[in-house]
Amino acid sequence: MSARLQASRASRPSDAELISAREFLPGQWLQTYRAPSLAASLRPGQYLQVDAPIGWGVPMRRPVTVHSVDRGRGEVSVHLDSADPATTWLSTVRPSENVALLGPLGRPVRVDPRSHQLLLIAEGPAVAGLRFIADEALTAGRRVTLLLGAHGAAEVYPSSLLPDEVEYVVATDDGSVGHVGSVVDLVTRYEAWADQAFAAGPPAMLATLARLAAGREKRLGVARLGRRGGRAPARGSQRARPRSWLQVLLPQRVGCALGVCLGCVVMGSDGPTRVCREGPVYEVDELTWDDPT
Amino acid sequence: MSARLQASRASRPSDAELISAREFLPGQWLQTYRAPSLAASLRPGQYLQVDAPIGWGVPMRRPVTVHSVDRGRGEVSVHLDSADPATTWLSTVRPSENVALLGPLGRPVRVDPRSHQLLLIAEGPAVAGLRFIADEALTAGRRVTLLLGAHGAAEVYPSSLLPDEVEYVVATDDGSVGHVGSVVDLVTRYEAWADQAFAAGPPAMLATLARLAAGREKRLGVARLGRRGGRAPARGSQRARPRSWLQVLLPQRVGCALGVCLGCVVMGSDGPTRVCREGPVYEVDELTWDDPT
Amino acid sequence: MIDFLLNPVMAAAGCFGYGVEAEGQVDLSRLGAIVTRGTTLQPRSGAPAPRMVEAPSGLLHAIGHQNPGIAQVLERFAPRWATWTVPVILNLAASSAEDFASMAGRADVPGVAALEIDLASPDLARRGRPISLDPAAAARVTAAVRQATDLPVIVKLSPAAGDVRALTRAVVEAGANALTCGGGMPASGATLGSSTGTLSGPAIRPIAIRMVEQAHDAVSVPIIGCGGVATVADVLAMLAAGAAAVQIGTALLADPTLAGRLADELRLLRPPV
Amino acid sequence: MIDFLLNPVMAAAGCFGYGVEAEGQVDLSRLGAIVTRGTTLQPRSGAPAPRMVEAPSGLLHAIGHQNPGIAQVLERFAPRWATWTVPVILNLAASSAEDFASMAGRADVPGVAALEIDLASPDLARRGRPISLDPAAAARVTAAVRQATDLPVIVKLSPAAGDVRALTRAVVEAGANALTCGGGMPASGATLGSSTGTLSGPAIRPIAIRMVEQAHDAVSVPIIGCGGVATVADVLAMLAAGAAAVQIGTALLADPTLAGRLADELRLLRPPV
Ligand SMILES: Cc1cc2nc3c(=O)[nH]c(=O)nc-3n(C[C@H](O)[C@H](O)[C@H](O)COP(=O)(O)OP(=O)(O)OC[C@H]3O[C@@H](n4cnc5c(N)ncnc54)[C@H](O)[C@@H]3O)c2cc1C
Ligand SMILES: Cc1cc2nc3c(=O)[nH]c(=O)nc-3n(C[C@H](O)[C@H](O)[C@H](O)COP(=O)(O)OP(=O)(O)OC[C@H]3O[C@@H](n4cnc5c(N)ncnc54)[C@H](O)[C@@H]3O)c2cc1C
Ligand SMILES: Cc1cc2nc3c(=O)[nH]c(=O)nc-3n(C[C@H](O)[C@H](O)[C@H](O)COP(=O)(O)O)c2cc1C
Ligand SMILES: Cc1cc2nc3c(=O)[nH]c(=O)nc-3n(C[C@H](O)[C@H](O)[C@H](O)COP(=O)(O)O)c2cc1C
Ligand code: FES
Ligand code: FES
Repeated sequence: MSARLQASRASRPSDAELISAREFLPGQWLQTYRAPSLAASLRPGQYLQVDAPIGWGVPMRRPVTVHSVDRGRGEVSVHLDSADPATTWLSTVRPSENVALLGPLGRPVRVDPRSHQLLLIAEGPAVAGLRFIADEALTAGRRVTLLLGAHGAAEVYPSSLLPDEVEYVVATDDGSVGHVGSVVDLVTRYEAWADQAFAAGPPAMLATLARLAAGREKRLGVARLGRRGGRAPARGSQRARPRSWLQVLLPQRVGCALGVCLGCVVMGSDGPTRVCREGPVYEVDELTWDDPT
Repeated sequence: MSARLQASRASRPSDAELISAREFLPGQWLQTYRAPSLAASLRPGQYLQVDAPIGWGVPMRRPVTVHSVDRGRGEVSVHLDSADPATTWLSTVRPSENVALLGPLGRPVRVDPRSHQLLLIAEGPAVAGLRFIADEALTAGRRVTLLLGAHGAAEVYPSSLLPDEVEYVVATDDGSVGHVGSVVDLVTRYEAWADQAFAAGPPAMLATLARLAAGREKRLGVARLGRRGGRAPARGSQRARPRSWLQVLLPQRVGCALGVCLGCVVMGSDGPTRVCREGPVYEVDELTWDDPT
Repeated sequence: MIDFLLNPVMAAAGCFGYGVEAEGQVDLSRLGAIVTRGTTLQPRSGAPAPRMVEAPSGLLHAIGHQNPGIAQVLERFAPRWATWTVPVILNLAASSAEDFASMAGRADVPGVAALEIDLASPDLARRGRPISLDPAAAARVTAAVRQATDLPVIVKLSPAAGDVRALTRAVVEAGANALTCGGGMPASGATLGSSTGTLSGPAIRPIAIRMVEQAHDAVSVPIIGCGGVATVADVLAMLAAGAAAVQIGTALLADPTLAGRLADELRLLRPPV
Repeated sequence: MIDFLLNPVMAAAGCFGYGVEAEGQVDLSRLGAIVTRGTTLQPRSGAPAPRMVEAPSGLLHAIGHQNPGIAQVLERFAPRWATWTVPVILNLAASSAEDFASMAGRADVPGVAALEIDLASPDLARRGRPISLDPAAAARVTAAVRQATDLPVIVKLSPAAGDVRALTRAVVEAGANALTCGGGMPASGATLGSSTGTLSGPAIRPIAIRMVEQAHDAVSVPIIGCGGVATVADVLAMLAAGAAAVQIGTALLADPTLAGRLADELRLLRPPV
């Protein structure tokens, strides 16, 4: 049985009890649920879905971003940032109430065992989806730098939510904190340092990073991991993923999350790919970036 | 300016704070709101509307039945009994949260100053809409008898929610409490005693009562109030209402509650009548009972 | 052609009565225009109850054109309309070109700014099929009305035709000065007192927007988008699809002040030049 | 004619893939039947993203018939279907009678219980107007498919035609054994990667129910109601309107086990005799 089928069979709704909720930035919420089996099985990059009750006018399930996982306590924190009805419904859940969380869904990020230095790159609220990667990497003894772009100080993910060990560098459009300008400007400073990079943000930002990554090998002379020998898998193939320098968390509307409706499909370099199953994490070369959404 | 226009101008949404909520029977809720201006202006038979937020898939406002009013404390209690999305939304409101209650809406019951003995007749959860009539009548020194029909003991409105002074007689279909059979059977025992009667329930039950009321004058020889002289207004006219023996609270779907959409209209003996404005309280003869809904 | 509008947001037919009902409660001067309830040649007492039931994100209704008839409407309400700054568009409903023309012939009185011809009505000449399903029938009615009046003629088409391009071309050639694209979708009357109902509200918005796109593609008269508009984002979506103005129907039932508020919000987003 | 159904609740086209995707997670034997994703003569890579966006109580989508083509489908999936108790109905999409007939001619293989012919596709012979808007075009396609196969032929019509009576008569005369009435409504693609989308889900349920009423009125073959069915009450409403069976589409995306559960609930309410 393929890894994909196994993953899908493991995806069952878990009854999760809300423990706490806080609005850490205007319109951005973290909710923490007690969900031991999810906490044990979720891996960074995977997502969950919730199903708003009938009557909310929401016929589809809603993808929910995992912020962090506390395996010891059996707790999962999710990030809510949009004002759509399903998210609004989820935000009306009160502590001690239960919600069915479906997951783990999708394929996780793949961190090469030889990678010691990880670069995380985010623009806007999507940063919440990188936090879990940082946690796992630190546990495994890796070094982590997080680059964040935001419009202004009011939208900057609070450093208090990050482990101390993460090097955190911020860029704002209005220059109210950190570097003035785009987070992409910061990336070139770290591209030599980083063994692998993981990015989350709007499609246009991911496309810019993809172009940047394509020039990296040339700029640095040779890819760091490629050097270490062995026959390299074909670029753009799924086997290449663990060896690629840049992986992206692709935002896309997800419907069935089961792989049947083809509503989440984007064009990949190998043909159409289902973000709900083959994604949401992609190695940059697996996607075509002319039409990034 | 007509009384009707005045009433409509007074109908503005009031910001009401939820104080408490309890499920007094399975699926039946009482919510108490702090709403001083509503408490001061509402009269028995009038109703309120709420507007569920966008995202609940409920494009219309929802009529809400007033259960009781505490003028001294400035509190209004409403009754929720159905499982539609708007009611479900209202039941998610928590104490100390605010809701916009639109009202008072519609025309109240009219109690003749000469009436000393009032008969209230209800079938099912609609009884909640009669409680306010009972309270006001007792305050004015009248005697009140409430006849209630229900399927079985589990659905009987608790006598603990009624003032002690109300004579409370129950009929159940399964005979689990009180009289076995329909509440309509009980009415003939009280029709001679009562100066006026007020009924709430499903359209079919109201139609049966209407037929019963039509035969009452003949059975009793003469109508009690008719005796006392003066030129009687034409039967079925609105002026006849305060003098009629039976008034009904007509259940009907209400849309705009402003009188513009004509969605709530039923056929009256004088032509179409808008339940949201001319109702929801009608003197039996104002309506045609062949097609009661 | 629709320069008489005060702004692009108006009240849709049937959802604001004859305007007079709301006069005390709603600031009418903030509306772009008011479209009246559907008015017929003879008085009508309307459809049996229940006339209205909610559907998912929509309203299913069958009102049956209850109205006092055109003579009464013009006598009782037009003088009042003539005193308002907000233009009033008289919505007419009939089942034959003759009845439409006969009403149109009398309606050019002070207080009536334009006519809206509702073609969703059943066509007596075609065994009750809605007039607006047939381009030729729709053109015949439009031409008859055009002949009978000098008032601007807005033709209201329903999205039921599936592809409205031929229809819009036919009515524009027949003399329509503007089109209202949207209206409700014919739907089951099983939960109503009538055999057929009309579905309106947010549920049909994506269908109505497509209709506006098709009409904009086919003809060059101004298009009024109608169907499920409830927020300023919906207004902008209609304008982006090619509408010159919008009508608000179902959403006004829940909040009769909404159209005025949306007009104000729109002004802030797109200041007049 | 549709006695091969195990029960009256089936999965609608496009919302359950080819059945095989869900095999491990859903008890397929509880379904009345599975209708496959729309399958075309040649492989198609489908429409650009975004393909799907929510609308009020509905789903707006443009998938563009992504599928591996009929040859691959029959080769890869039919042998698996042949091992199941649940009947599989192969949904076919094409833009000409010839393509439909060519696919139908090959499809009579073990594992395929019936064909469902989706007439919502654009008609190449009529400048891309959906085939199902024109009774003559729909009849032509139906007759061609009827000639090409001995399998039961279910013709799927969309409610876009406004009044589907003439259409249903035409396809039944041309040999359709059953009709699927519902499908989605054409709607704006402004928020999608395609110019036009299809609206499905509870929003269109009252429209789909009316379509079933009209078809039931016009023809006597079994009617499969489709559009917005999400609860057992919706199933009953479809049956009351004249449907012999129902299909569940959008609601399956949120819960792929729903069709099986509704079939069970229905059995409790209406025990088989
Ligand atoms: C794993 C994963 C997690 C995601 N988590 C989030 C998240 O936490 N917050 C977020 O905003 N986006 C999230 N997305 C992205 C999301 O699915 C959409 O791509 C995104 O919301 C579209 O953004 P937009 O600016 O185009 O919004 P618009 O397209 O303008 O949004 C339109 C509306 O679509 C509605 N909608 C319907 N279905 C969905 C759906 N499946 N997802 C999102 N919105 C939907 C919402 O009401 C939304 O307001 C996630 C995607 C994936 C794959
Ligand atoms: C003053 C007043 C107060 C009322 N209070 C209540 C009440 O507290 N509880 C109650 O059940 N009925 C109430 N009604 C009656 C209500 O408006 C409908 O007539 C009644 O719900 C229809 O019942 P039904 O059995 O036909 O339900 P159905 O017609 O089967 O209900 C169908 C669905 O319609 C929906 N619905 C949509 N709009 C409305 C609406 N305006 N009112 C009710 N349901 C709506 C609900 O989702 C409901 O589940 C009230 C009516 C008036 C005039
Ligand atoms: C209660 C009600 C009554 C209506 N009456 C009429 C009418 O008399 N004439 C008409 O042309 N349209 C009538 N309509 C249709 C609306 O004008 C509007 O075209 C339709 O409801 C779609 O817009 P909406 O989704 O904003 O409601 C009515 C709609 C409703 C809800
Ligand atoms: C994502 C998606 C894909 C669909 N693909 C097809 C298809 O390929 N062929 C077809 O005939 N119908 C297709 N449909 C239409 C459904 O089969 C169904 O007729 C329609 O969605 C209405 O039913 P519903 O409201 O239950 O979804 C699709 C619907 C959805 C939501
Ligand atoms: S969401 Fe249905 S295939 Fe991906
Ligand atoms: S609810 Fe609109 S007129 Fe009564």
